[in-house]
Order: sequence, then structure tokens, then C-alpha cells
Amino acid sequence: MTESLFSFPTFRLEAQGLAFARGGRTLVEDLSFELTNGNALVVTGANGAGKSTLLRGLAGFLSAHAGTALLMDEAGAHETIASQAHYVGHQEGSKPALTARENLAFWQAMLALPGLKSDLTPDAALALLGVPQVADLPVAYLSAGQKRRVGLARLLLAPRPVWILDEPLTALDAAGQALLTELMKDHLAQGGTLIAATHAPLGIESLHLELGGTP
Amino acid sequence: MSPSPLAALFSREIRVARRLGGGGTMGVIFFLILVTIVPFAIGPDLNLLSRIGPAILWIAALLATLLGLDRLFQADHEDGSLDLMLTSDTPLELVVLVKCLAHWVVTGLPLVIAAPLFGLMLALDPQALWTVTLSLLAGTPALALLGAIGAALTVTLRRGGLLMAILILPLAIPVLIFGVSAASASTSATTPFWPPFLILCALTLATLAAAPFAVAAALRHMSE
Amino acid sequence: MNATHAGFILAAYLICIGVVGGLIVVTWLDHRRLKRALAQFEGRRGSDAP
Amino acid sequence: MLKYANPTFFLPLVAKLLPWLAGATVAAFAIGIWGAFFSAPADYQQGETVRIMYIHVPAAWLSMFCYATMTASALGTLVWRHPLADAAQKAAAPIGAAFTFVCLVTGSLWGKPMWGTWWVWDARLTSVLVLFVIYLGLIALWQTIEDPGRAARGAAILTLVGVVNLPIIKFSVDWWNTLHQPASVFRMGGPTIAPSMLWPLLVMGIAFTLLFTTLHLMATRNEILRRRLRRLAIQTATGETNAQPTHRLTMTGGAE
Repeated sequence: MTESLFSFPTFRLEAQGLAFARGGRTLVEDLSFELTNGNALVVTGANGAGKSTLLRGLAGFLSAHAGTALLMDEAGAHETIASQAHYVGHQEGSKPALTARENLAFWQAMLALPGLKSDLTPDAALALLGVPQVADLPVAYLSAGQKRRVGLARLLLAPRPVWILDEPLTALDAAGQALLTELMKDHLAQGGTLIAATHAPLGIESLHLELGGTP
Repeated sequence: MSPSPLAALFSREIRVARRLGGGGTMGVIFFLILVTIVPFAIGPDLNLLSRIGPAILWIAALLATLLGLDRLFQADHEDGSLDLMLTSDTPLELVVLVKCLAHWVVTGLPLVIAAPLFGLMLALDPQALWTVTLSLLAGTPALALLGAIGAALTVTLRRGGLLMAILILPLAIPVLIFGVSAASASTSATTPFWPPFLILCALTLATLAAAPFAVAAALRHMSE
Repeated sequence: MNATHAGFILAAYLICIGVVGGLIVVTWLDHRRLKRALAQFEGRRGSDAP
Repeated sequence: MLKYANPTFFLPLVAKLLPWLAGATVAAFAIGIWGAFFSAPADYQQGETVRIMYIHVPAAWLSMFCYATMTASALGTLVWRHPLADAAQKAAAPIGAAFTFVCLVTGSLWGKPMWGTWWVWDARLTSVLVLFVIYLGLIALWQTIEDPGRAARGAAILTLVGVVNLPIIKFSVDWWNTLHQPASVFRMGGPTIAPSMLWPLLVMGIAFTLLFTTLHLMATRNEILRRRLRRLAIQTATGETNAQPTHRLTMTGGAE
């Protein structure tokens, strides 16, 4: 869909012996995996199995009880995943009082990484997400699905190699879900990686992590 | 092309404040109401008013600064902005500083500008108008920063406003002491202006240097 | 001891005893309550508590 | 050292220590109070009311010592994330508030006959009052935040911020109310006090410290038990056994 004008530099995302707890309960223990350019990891599991906890932990919002999760470049230098990742949670981070364009311009400035600038404008990104008409509307007026699309537009405005998506299909209609699948495929084709928690199949080739399943 | 992250954050904060509740005007109206209530409570004795006027203005400024402070980070926590800011390249300490600056520009600065006017209503003499305004200008940023600590600690609490006030009022007492002390310099012959004023400035600078770290630490821990 | 301010001295010591004694009693009752509740859990679930 | 900080080791240790500590506290109080009332003379200026000093001064000292304990525990919480530090922190706040309250009330009862007023807005009194409010704020924070780990880290940050504030208040208030009574509450500078009054005061200081240690150990133990109870309750509510969390990592071809 979007013609990829660039590709992300080579990197390796390495998680080793990760453990996360929530409310005093260990939900994830001794988890190790490795992702490189173009790989995806889909996380499934029942409610309360720790999907969100794991994703929030990888995004750096929770500190790990044990283990590390780092992003290494070719030279072996490593950074935290948080500084290189887009996190899409249950909230969009949009201010209801501001227009979609204002919200997106803010997140573009806030989340852009040095050396990975995008030429897209907020309006162009909204058009790519199929909601060009909402640019001038305060986000408070939008429907849940429209808000979701506005939120997802930031993934295009500030290119980051890692996408961390918690239930990304929520609130999207069938067309929106297909659109998101295309966006994810493009991202992987550009050499990005993504980690998504989901109940519904995402339609992408991926590693599969099942939490809390039968041992 | 795109503005720097901190500039973008500053303009966003100002815009949000302007569209919700008219930004600074609400704080100034609250300030006006507090100043109006006092003469009703203690009687319209102009001598008394001019003597305690600086203290009234300071207490009013303290309470007006608390207004809306509980939403400073709570709103960002609820709509997910805080999470996204944590993934930004910009250190959270700087984000906090800019948010506090914006909050001060919207709530503190209008008070400082309005203070001489309200001072006239409290029968302050011209010199006292100056000292009150200067001390408020120097002291209110410290109040906003200290308030941010309380706001960060109560970020996840639905009804954290009262708790926030309990947490930060003891911290604000030194600022209040030196602020009032500098402000009443002209009304009492024995109190000099400069020593308490310089200490007030030192307090503000110290808060400016230390509070962002405390606030950022609190936000990281409390939003886990 | 024929104090001129015996009332003040007595009040100070009584308040001190009251506060400290109250703290001890409350802590002790809290301990008993917790113990009992924990014992209930262990009785229901077998001995899986560490 | 870390071995002693392990809750499963800590609880039996407390059970073993508590009777001895309680006995020592009672003995120290017996000696101290006998000293305060029957051995020490009345002050030539203050008369018999000086006997209030023997609870007022140790209470003031303990109110600070308790804050120091909380600060140390706060570092334990933030740096090592140790659950025992969380428990010690939470347990100390009400005890500190109680000692500060005792200090304020006895000071007031001492001030009325000596100065003719219950309260003076002087540096010492104000700073202790602020300390009391900080304790109350900490207790309120503990009670409001449901998740114990999160409450511990919030309280730790507030404790550390408050510790910076205390010396500021102490110095600052010299500037404040210079028109008012520049009273100095404590007239004794340590060695200026007569030995016959000093030793009961020191014994009372030891007694209060022992009392604090006893109370703090009891309360810390309660907090550990409370956490254990909370964990059990959550596990029961989620119908979960103590099985280890599991996960399975596989390569799949996706839906297409």
C-alpha cells in the first residue's frame, strides 16, 4: 500500500529470561526470544494470562523482575526497546479537545527518532488510514473506530523499528482491520518488527507465543 | 520541518488549557473570589487589610495554584499520553519541566499579573504592590513544581485532589514563609526585603533543579 | 511531690501512656486478626503457604 | 545480612526477639520513670513541670529517629525493591505520627505553665507540626493506593522529598515571625544540664528507643502477614493454584 521509501537498519531484538509480575503475581517467567528485521511475534492467551503485562514490560512501563530485553544493532551497541518502539495500548493518547491534526503533529514531534524522519504530514497519514475528513475535528467528536485510526496514524508519522500492539484490532471495522493488516505487512517489509497481543488472527506470518497454556 | 518535541509539548499544553476552561481566566476568577471573601470575613478595616494584604494574596495564590493541578498528569494517564511520552526520546524529566512551565504560564502568571490590581483592593501601598508582585513572580513556579510532585503521586487515583493537597501543603510551607516575609517587607519596618526574597529565589531554583527528578520517578513508579 | 502544676504533668504522662498503649493494643489486635485470617486460608487450602 | 531480610527468616526472628525487647522496654521505663520522678530534682526555674521533659524530649527525638528509619527503608524500597523495606516503611509511619503527636501535646502542656500559652508559632514547634502533617500525608497515601508495591514506591518518594524539606524548615523559620516571641524551646544544650537530670533523661531516651523498636517490629510483622493474606485472597479469587506460569513459543504460518 504505502510504497516503502526506506528500510530500517539491521537489528536484533533479544529477550532473555524475562519475568514480569502484576499485583504480586508472577505472570510471565523465564521467557526468551529473538526477533530480527521483518519478524513478528504474536502473543495469545486467556484473559489475565499476562499479555498486556508482557507488552507493557517490553515497552518499558514495568520493570522486569528478572531478565533483559534489548535491541542490538549490527555494531553490537544496544538500546532499550522502549526508546525504539511504538506502543499501541487501549488508549490512543489523543487529547479530546485538540483536532486530529494537532494531536498527530504533536506525536510526530514527540516520537520521531533522529535519522528516521518521515516525510508524511498528519493529513497524508490520516488519508492513508482512510479518515482524511476528520483532520480538523476535535477528537472528542470522533467515533471509537475513527479515534483508533487517528491513533494508529502516528505509527506512520514517526517511523520506529518496533511496534508493540496490544489488541490492535479493537474498535476497528472489517475494512479497518484489513487496513491495519496491510500496514503491519508494510512495516515488516520495511525491515521493522512487531509484537502483538491478540485474540483474533492478524493475518501475518509470525512467531507465536502462547501464555498460560497447558505445559 | 517538525518542531522540537519540547516546543510541540508546550504548545499542546497551552492549547489544551485554552480550550478547556479558558486557561488562565478561571484561576484569576478564583483568585478574585478569595480576595473578595477575606474582607467579608474579617471586616472592611483598611488598616488591617493593608497589613495582612500580602499574606492574603499569597494564600490565595497558593490555593489558586492547587486548582486543576490534580489533572496535570492524571489526564495524560487516563488518555494514554503518559505511556507514549515514556517511549519518547525526550527524557521524562524534561517533559515534566515543560508541562510544569506550561501549567505555570496558564495558572501562575495570570495571578502574578493580576496581583497588583487585587493589591489595590486590599489597600496595599505602592511599595507593597511591588514587593508582593515580585515575590509572587519568584515563588509561584516553586509552588507549581512542588504541586507536580503531589500530582504525580496521586496520578492513578480517581479522587486524588484532596490527598494531593495534604501531601504538598507541608512542602509548600517554606515557600509560603519566605514569600510572605518578602512580600510584607514594606508593611513592617523591621523586616528587610532582600534576604527573604533571595532565599525565595534560591528555593525556587532548588525546586526547579530537584522536583523534575522526583516527579519523573513518581510518574514512572506510579503508572506501572 | 507537691507540684504547683501537678495537673499538667499528670495530663502529659497520661496522654503519653494513652497514645502508646493504644498503639500497642491496636497493633496486637491487628496481629491476632491477621493470624486468624491466615489460619483460615491455610485450613481451606491445605498447607501451600510458604 | 540479606538472609535476615528474607521474610521467612524474619518472622521467626521477630517472634524470638519480641519478648526480650518488651522486657527490656518495661525495665528501662521503670528505671527512667523512677529517675524522673524521685531521683531528679525540680528545676530551680521551672519547678516540677520540668518532669514533662522526660517524655517530651525523648518523644521529639524518636519522631526524628522514626523518620530516619523510614528514609532508610525508602531507599531499600526504591533501590533494592525489597518487600521487607516496604513493610518497614509502612509500619513506621503511624508510630512516627504517634510519637510526634505525643511530642506536640506534652510540649503544649509544658508550655502553658511556663510561657502562659498553649502554642507559639516558633521555629521548633512549627517544624515539628509540619513533620506531623507529613506523617499524616504518608499514612493517607498508604491507605489510598491499593497496590502495596506501588504505594510503597510512592510513599518512598514522598519520604525522600520530605527529608529535604525538614532542614529547610528548620533554618527558614528563623526568618519568620521575627516580631513574635523568638522562643527557644529547649534550653539545655546537652552538657549544660545537671547530671542528676541528665541520666534519667538518657534512660528515658533508651526506653523510648526500645519501645519504638518493639512497636516497629510488631507492625512490620503485621504488614508482612497482611501482604501474604492479600496474595492468598487474590489467588483464591482468580481460582489459581500455585502452578508456575507457563508459556509456549512456536513458529506458525499465520492465517493466510
